[in-house]
Amino acid sequence: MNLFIVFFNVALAMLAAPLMWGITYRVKAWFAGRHGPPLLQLYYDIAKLMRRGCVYSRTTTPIFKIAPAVCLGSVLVALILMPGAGISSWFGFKGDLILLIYLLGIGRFFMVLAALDTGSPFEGMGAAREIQFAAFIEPSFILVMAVVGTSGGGLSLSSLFGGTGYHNIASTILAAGAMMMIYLVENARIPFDDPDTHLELTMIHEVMILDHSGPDLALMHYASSLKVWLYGMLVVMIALPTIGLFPFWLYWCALLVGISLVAVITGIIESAMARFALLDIPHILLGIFGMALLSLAFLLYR
Amino acid sequence: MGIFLFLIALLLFCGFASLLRIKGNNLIGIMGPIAAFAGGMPTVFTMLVSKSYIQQSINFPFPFGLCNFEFDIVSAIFMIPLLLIGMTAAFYGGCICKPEHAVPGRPIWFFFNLLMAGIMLILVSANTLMFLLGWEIMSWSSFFLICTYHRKNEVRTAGIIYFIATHIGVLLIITAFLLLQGQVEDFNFSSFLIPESGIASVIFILALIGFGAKAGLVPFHVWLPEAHPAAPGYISAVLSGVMCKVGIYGIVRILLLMPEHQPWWGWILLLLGAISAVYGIILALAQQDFKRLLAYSTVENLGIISMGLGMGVLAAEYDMPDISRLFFVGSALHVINHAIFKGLLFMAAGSILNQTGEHDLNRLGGLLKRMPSTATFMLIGCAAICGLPPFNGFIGEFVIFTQGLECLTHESWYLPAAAVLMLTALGLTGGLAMVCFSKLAGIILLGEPRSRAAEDCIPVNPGLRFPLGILAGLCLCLGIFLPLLLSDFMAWKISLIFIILIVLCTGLYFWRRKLAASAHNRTGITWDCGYVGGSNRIQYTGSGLVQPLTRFFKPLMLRKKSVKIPSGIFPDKGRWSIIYDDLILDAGYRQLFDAIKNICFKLRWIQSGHLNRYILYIALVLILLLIWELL
Amino acid sequence: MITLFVVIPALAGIFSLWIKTTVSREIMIMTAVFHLLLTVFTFIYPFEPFYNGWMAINPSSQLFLLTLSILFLLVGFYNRDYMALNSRVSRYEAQQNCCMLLMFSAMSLVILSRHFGVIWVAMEATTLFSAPLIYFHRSHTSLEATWKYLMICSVGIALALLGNMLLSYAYRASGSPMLIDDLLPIAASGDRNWIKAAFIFFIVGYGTEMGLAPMHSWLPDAYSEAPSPVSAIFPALMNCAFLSVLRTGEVCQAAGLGEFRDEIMLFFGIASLLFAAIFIIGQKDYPRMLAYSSVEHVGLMSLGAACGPIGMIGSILHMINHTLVKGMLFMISGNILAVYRSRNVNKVGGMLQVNPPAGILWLAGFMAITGLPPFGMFISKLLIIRGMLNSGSYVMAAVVLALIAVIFVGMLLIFIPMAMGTPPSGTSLKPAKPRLRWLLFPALISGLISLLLGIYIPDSVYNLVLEVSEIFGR
Amino acid sequence: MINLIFAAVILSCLMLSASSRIKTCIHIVAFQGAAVSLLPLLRHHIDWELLILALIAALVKTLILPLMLFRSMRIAGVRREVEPLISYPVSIAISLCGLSFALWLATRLQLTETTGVSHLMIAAPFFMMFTGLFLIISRTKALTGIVGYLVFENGIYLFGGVLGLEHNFIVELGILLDVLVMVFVSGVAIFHINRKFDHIDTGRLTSLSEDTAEGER
Repeated sequence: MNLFIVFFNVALAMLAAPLMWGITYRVKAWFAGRHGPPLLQLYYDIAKLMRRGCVYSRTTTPIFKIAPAVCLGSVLVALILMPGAGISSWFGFKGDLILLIYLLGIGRFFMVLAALDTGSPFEGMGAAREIQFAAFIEPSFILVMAVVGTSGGGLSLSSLFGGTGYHNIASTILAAGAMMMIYLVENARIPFDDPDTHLELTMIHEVMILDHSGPDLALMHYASSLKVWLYGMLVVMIALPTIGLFPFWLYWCALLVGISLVAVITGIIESAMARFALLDIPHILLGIFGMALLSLAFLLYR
Repeated sequence: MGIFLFLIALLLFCGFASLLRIKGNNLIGIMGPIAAFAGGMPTVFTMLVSKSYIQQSINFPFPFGLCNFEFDIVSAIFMIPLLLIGMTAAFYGGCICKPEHAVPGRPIWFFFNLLMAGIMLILVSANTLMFLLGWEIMSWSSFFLICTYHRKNEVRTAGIIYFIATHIGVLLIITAFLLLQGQVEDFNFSSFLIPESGIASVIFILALIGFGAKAGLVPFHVWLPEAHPAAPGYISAVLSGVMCKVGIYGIVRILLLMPEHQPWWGWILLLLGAISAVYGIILALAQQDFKRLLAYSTVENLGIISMGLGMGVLAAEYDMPDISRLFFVGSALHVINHAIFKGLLFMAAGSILNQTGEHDLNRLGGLLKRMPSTATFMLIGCAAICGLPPFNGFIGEFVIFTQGLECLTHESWYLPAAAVLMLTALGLTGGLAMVCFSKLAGIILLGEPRSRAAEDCIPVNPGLRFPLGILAGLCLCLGIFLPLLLSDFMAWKISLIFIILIVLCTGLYFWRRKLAASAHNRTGITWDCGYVGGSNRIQYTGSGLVQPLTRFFKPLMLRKKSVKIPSGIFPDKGRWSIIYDDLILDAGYRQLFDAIKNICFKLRWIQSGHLNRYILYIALVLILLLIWELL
Repeated sequence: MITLFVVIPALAGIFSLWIKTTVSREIMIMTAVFHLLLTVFTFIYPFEPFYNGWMAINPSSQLFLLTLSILFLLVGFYNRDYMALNSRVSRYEAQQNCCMLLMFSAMSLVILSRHFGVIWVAMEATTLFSAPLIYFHRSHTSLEATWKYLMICSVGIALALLGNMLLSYAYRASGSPMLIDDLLPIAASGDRNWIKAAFIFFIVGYGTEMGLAPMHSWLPDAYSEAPSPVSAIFPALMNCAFLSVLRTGEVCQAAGLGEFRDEIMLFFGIASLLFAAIFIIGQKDYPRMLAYSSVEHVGLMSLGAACGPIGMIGSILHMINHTLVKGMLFMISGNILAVYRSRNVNKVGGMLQVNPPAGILWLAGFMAITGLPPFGMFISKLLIIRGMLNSGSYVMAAVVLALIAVIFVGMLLIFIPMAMGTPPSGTSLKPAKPRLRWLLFPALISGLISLLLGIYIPDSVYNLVLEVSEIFGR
Repeated sequence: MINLIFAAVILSCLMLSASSRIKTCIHIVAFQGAAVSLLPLLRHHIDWELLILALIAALVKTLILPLMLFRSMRIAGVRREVEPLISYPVSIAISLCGLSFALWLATRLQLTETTGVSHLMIAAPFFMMFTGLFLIISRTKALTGIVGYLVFENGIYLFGGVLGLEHNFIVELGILLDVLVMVFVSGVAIFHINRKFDHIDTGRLTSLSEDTAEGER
């Protein structure tokens, strides 16, 4: 059964992840009163890129080619740790939430290396911002994970469902809020980064993959959409712990709906507010840390 | 037990033999550590599996008397880095054909063997005098090793700073041991009595400062960032990988010698560790000299270890024995792992310095193409030190993390608070470490070379790659198989997941290669928005990469900025450099010592050369004593 | 038979005035050898006391004699080669050898005699004979040093005489004996205040010779002005003064004034460490630096003597080590002076490059003098500190440790740049003569002995030290 | 009679600290020498040994040393003033303090059985020593330093005489001390200092010091 969970998680993610991108952009377009790209746009892009050839810079080394594989691989491995439908994954174990964070780290490490590998100042800039935000967000992420681990007991991702119901509302809300913020930061969305300004200088994630092309770019896009999915799952599970009590099929539908909801919210946020000034972001990240800490405090010292 | 005493003797012999003016004396000097590795490892492993301990006491003539020697699990754990890094470093040092500068060969091997012998003596001795003997031998031999290139001023300064730090430390350690011994006649640990709490706390504080100075815990770390760049690469590898650990060993030993701990000891260890970890990594990522960077990251890692120790003590105080045990296990794992990847990184840095002669990473770049194997090993080291799976840096931090989460469930107020502190510090450290080492790897190894020295540097000779290869291989193997040793939780899954990860990534890599091969690929220049006049100098520098962070953490560092704006009709070259220096050294200790010096100079008038005054002193002291005693 | 210790050197000294100077150097060595043999002989065959116990052999005198004669032997060899460095024989050298030998005999007398009066006479004699030695170079500064030395030390000597008077009057009831062996049994009967006053005068008086701060002020001048062989035997002079102080302290203790004595010696010990620290930091003149380090170590000795049996053992060991190491350092400093021809620290550098053996020995001497193992001073310092901690004076111990640390820093900053680095530009270096190598041998030997004392002390010697410490630290 | 002598000694010490002429100082020293060396004859039954000792002491203290001082004054051509570091009134004040200190000391050193020694008798020698030290400290010239030293050890000699320690060896030691003074007064010090420095102002012998000495010699 646990193996099934793994299978379902991975399969659903691999199928549905690029959809979220489409949803977000549809919402943004609707707000802007435009028609917007088709929902399946990202699928088309990936498929096309797969067939394209690559342009490699003379500067680059094998690192540049390894990076996409590692990014995708690490996210996939992270996905097999996720529980589902109230059941822990077969790979789950005590402390796997720490492993999850570190697995996501590998992808970032290699993406940054690939960016620096091209020797392009733009990508260096993007890398600088990316790792800076990551460094600031990591403690908050760990504290949120600590909330997850302790609320259900068992110190594992499976305890996302352990807490049956909202036994501690305040902490849950705070944790969900913090997780949502982390979701925005880690996936480089507004208000922390604007992925579709026309000038590379203002972007973080998009500028790092500036030199990737063809299948590499496809893998990168796919990996990042999977990452969105993964963080979305976390947000949903933290926000509604009771989802674990749903019957099996209902659970997956609920999950899909929930993550799409997160995507919609992302779209709304992106159209509602502008990007923060780059120098203010560290303080906001500290604010997120404060939220996480507070939720943990509510949980521990109630 | 006997084997280690024999090895100590052997090392001493090799040291002295390497001094002789005979052919191949260097070879003798190198054989010492290698033989020690060959001879010592089996015993260490038998110890680790059969968690027993050996004891032996030998009767020396005065001043030592009857000395106990003891080899238990703790010694075994700390013995592994000693033997391993000692062996590899010796091999590396032996294979350096073109030294970084003119190196006087013989003394290095003398002091190297003495250093190893001293550390081994520390690890096996259960006797104050023997311990201190080994400690001091370690201290001064390492001082002379640091001063290998003593012709250079900064090297001498570094050595002097180190020696001052270590000697003040040893004075405190001596005091701690003497207090612990109290009125007891003989110097053996076994015969010590348990001191009452007041004295015990004093002893702990003294030992903490004394050993912390060696382990490089903030604020006693100031010698590290000076000493490591000064010494040759493989020496720094030993200093950072082994000698700093001995400081930790001392703390552990003192904790073991005093069975009754107090909670606030754990708190102090934890706080010191947290401060060291965060401060160390922040300064590390601000550095431009890559050996200084590695030195500061040593501070960070020892901070992590001592955090683990502190949490262990706390957990034991709040009666969670299993968890405290696991904390100690995690620290032990990190001790071994850090020795391995830090040794690897320092030796790789040594090779790079050797080939390019550049200390400043902002002037390097593109070395992955120029010295592929060394660079690959260095890359592995960087990934490992960031604690990334599937390398060995992960497991230690993982154990400490999970136990920290366990502590959150304790009902008292203090333990969860400590755990939250530890989790935060560890998390922040992890994130910043990734910044720091993606900077190291990305700027030095990737991109285009930023200076001529980096442009035309050539691979090192195979002898220098071999030890790096060993260590890099260990990084991977230990990363995968070390979890299997942890029977406490289902850690074998970690190994499994790591293997899946590796397989998956390689699979994806080859798949995308097939895809790419099917289509037709082109190579060109990096995308530059159509800007044509580009040069390698417009690449992102390491300082630029971390600028947002250094700007954020500015208050913690001493910013030394030197600007030269080009001016005039025919302006010459302009310059702009910012160096981030250690606040604690410059604003703390330097000021203190200057103050002492000034006081002394202010009192110079006492010896003014006037005979009348001298006689006056005599008369005054006489009268004073008469009044004082006869009143 | 005992008198030979005193008579032979004296005769040799007077004799050496009339013979050829180069021969008198050999004479000095032979005297030292004879003295050493005689000392060793006392271990085998106990000499009977001389003139109802005015001079007698006991463990303390044996130990101090041993130290004295070993040092003097080494200095004798050193002196020969050192004086042979400059081609033409100085006209004052005969006088110098004579005075050294006379000083030698006077010091032996101090060590051997059991009568306070005789001890005092002998100390005065050492002062008299060492004055011309300091004046050897006949320069303004050396004259100044001599003048200060004479003035200060004769004040000290006079105070010591007063001490004698007070002591003998304290025991007027029992016919005021001056022989230690007569005094000890009846010590308790003495008049306490008089004994106290006597001890104060004694320690201030003899402390002047010994170099305890703040009576030390003659020491740096004399050390820096005297030729190196002379400076190298000064530690023995200090030992004699120390021995005299210990003997008076012995009487104090027997009179039940142990705490009083410890208090005073502690005071002087701390004061000496303090002064040494003040003047070693940033010292520019290395002989003077060595002189201040002597002040430090004398302070440590008196600290140890003030801190119970363990401390006493430590201080006796420290006495031996300090004698050897300081002698070694002065011999090397003579060598440095011969090469660099400057007493200024900044004008000396890169010895490892210019004159490697000297550089290595200089570093070894640094390790020995700062008490790093495996040199003997580590053990003695350890024991002294242990004595302080066991006697419960924690604050004092903290102060002492801090001062030791400061002094270490000061000496490190002086020694390391001298030995390491490159020779400062603009210094005219004499090409190192092969003789300079030979000059180093005595230094090497004394260094090795002190090394041996750090790792292996023969039981006989150790028992001797134990007996001595029991005598003084009862 | 004895007390008269002691009073005279004390008064002479006060005069010493006040007098501005070296000649007077030397005369006073000579007088003190006579007083302290002949004192024992007044206090004890006279035997030959004691007599001879006293005579030798008197000879040395009242004749030889003062004459040598005059001689070295001639050689060195010393000016007649003593050139004090502190003014005479202050000097007198200080020596009065010294007197009180000496008296206090005398009370501390109690004399159990009556040996005919009074507190004054203990105080006087202490006061002499104090004055001697004070002269050494407060006067610049080498010669005055030696004068001070003579006073100092006259005091010691007197102390020995007062305590009646003639019979064990102490007085001989006192005379030895004189010999020491002789040696370096005549031999080393004055002569050489005069020859080297063409002044015997020890106040100016300060090249060996820490605040100037940076080893540049």
